Amino acid sequence: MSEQEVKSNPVVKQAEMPFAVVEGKPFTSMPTDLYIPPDALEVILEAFEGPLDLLLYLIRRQNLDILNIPIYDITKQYVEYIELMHKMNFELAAEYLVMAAMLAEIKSRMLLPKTHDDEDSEEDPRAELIRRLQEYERFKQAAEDIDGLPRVGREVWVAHAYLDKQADIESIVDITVKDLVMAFKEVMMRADLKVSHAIEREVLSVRDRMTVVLDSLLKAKTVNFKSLFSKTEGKQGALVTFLAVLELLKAHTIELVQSAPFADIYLQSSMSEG
Amino acid sequence: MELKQVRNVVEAALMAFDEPMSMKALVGLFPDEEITANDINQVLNDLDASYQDRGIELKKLSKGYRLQTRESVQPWLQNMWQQKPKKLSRALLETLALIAYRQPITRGEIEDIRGVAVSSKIIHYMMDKEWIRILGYRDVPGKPAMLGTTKEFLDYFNLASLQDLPSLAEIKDIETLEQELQFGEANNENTNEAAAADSQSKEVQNNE
Amino acid sequence: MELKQVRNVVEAALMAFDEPMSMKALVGLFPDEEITANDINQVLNDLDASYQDRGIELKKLSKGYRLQTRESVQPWLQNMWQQKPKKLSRALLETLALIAYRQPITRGEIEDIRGVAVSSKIIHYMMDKEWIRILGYRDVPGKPAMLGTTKEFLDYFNLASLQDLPSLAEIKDIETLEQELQFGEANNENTNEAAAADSQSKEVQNNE
Repeated sequence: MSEQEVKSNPVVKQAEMPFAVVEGKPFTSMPTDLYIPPDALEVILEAFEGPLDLLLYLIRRQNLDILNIPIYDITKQYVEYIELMHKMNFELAAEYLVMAAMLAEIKSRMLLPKTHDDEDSEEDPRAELIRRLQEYERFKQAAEDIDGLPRVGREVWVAHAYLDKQADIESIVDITVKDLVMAFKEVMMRADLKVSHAIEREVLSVRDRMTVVLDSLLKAKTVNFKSLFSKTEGKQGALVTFLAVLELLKAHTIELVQSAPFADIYLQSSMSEG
Repeated sequence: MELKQVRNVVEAALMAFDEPMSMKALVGLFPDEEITANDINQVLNDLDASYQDRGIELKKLSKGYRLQTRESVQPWLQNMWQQKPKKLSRALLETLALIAYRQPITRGEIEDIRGVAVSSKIIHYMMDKEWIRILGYRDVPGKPAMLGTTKEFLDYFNLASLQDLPSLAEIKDIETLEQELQFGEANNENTNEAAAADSQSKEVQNNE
Repeated sequence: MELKQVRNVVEAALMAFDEPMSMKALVGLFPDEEITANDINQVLNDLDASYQDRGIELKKLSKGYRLQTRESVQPWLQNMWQQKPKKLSRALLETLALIAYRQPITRGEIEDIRGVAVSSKIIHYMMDKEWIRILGYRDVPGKPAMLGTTKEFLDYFNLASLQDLPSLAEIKDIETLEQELQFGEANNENTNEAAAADSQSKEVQNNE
């Protein structure tokens, strides 16, 4: 840790927190005051899983009970962290700023004198924060507990014996169209709604046609644009084919060539010469 | 068919198939013999007893029975692999813990509790590992997916059911909380008092 | 270290490791104890003797030692893959679904949507089955292959053309249906956090 411009904060009680660290950095504990070596800031922020985690750290570092947060000190410390990160031009996640605002609000509400009328209706402004901190802390603990469970491939291994003819098992698969559809539905839902807007019957038919067009290019180096269309399909079919060609062009998959003005247009694979 | 022979087949089957085997699958090994679930149970008990003193054990999981190595031999077995097993990040573990203890839960609810956005990468990773799945969609705007854990999750973490998860820390109820708050309010800048309160509450937590 | 303990470790290692284990690898399990190849040999002999009467055996191959099931139990083990067709993994299904609905699609695009890498094994498997094929290459850096489905794919799923795949609207219907089913389930499970696991494992037992 570098020694330059160490500033210590008198409010902070120093207490050891075990802290496992990172990337060959020699520190074995979190800084015990608010000074953070500039090059370690990123490492330290990454060590926190968000504002609640940072807040918990600040509270635990002083051996304080969550139920009795000294909101003035903690807010001050929290804001100092945030300011330090700002000064370093550190891109700070919005969540940290929201928490700073929330702390400031609690602090200001606690400064206001309480009237008797308020006493019944208004609960301690810290209550919500405390509830959230407690809730977060129990899952932080649960995460550690889960990490401590014996895991396959870490503490235990599945016992097996070699069995001949395993290929037979592989060859028997059992999937239906429904499995496929459900898999598609799930993967698209996960990929966010913004991606899934465009899958409708029409689009699928365009996709189908894109495959047909590419298929014809697998068989011949060039394909006459006109030959893609057939009268029997009608306008609808022609439109689908046209859209398919446009899509393929857009995706740099095919290119159109024309030997002279008004001559026939030919499709060829963008990769045919490469 | 003698039970000893049944035992040999069951043991070989447990080792031949990588997935845990259900009672149904084990009985199904003997379509032409009159072997009952009772017989299988007896055989499994015998096997379990015979492994008492060994480096392997029979484990009952949600999907069925699995033979696996004992934790006690892990220090030697880990010498077999070049690479250490991959560590799971805290973000992933916290998200997984919330899904395990709070299912069905939406991504938004996870974010509320953790106070930070949940990265899609983490969700995808756990989906890919088949530790979590979509249980359905909540009927609110945006139709958020409700997430839950799978049997693969239980298998991987060596659990027979979710009830075997370590119990969740108690949360202080709001009434106690408010009492303590009011009590402590006057002293809230006094760190000594706060520390005293803290050590008290730690005792309480230890007793829980 | 007692030889019995060495035996337990060696047995567990042979069961945990997929490949045959060489003498060197077996000795390497004990970097901190003075265990010689002689000790290992003795232990292997012991193990071999203990398997005489069982459904498994110790086999010495050119690369090393392997535990395997005996031919005498094969007839029963065969019953396993008749009763349980192997389910394709989620990763494979999703990849196949994306290729079907989004063809022509590159591997990179599949990875973007799924959020995880697509394993080459999966692609090869589907190529082997002739469900997918390379339709061409996109003219962008890296010249990625564009994947699409085949006629064999349509045959396998009994489809006349890709347009027979359910559209998004139809998927939505299925989804609503499933959602309703799952909602009821989820509500029951939700009464108690741990009850979810319980009913899960009960389901399994009922199915057995």
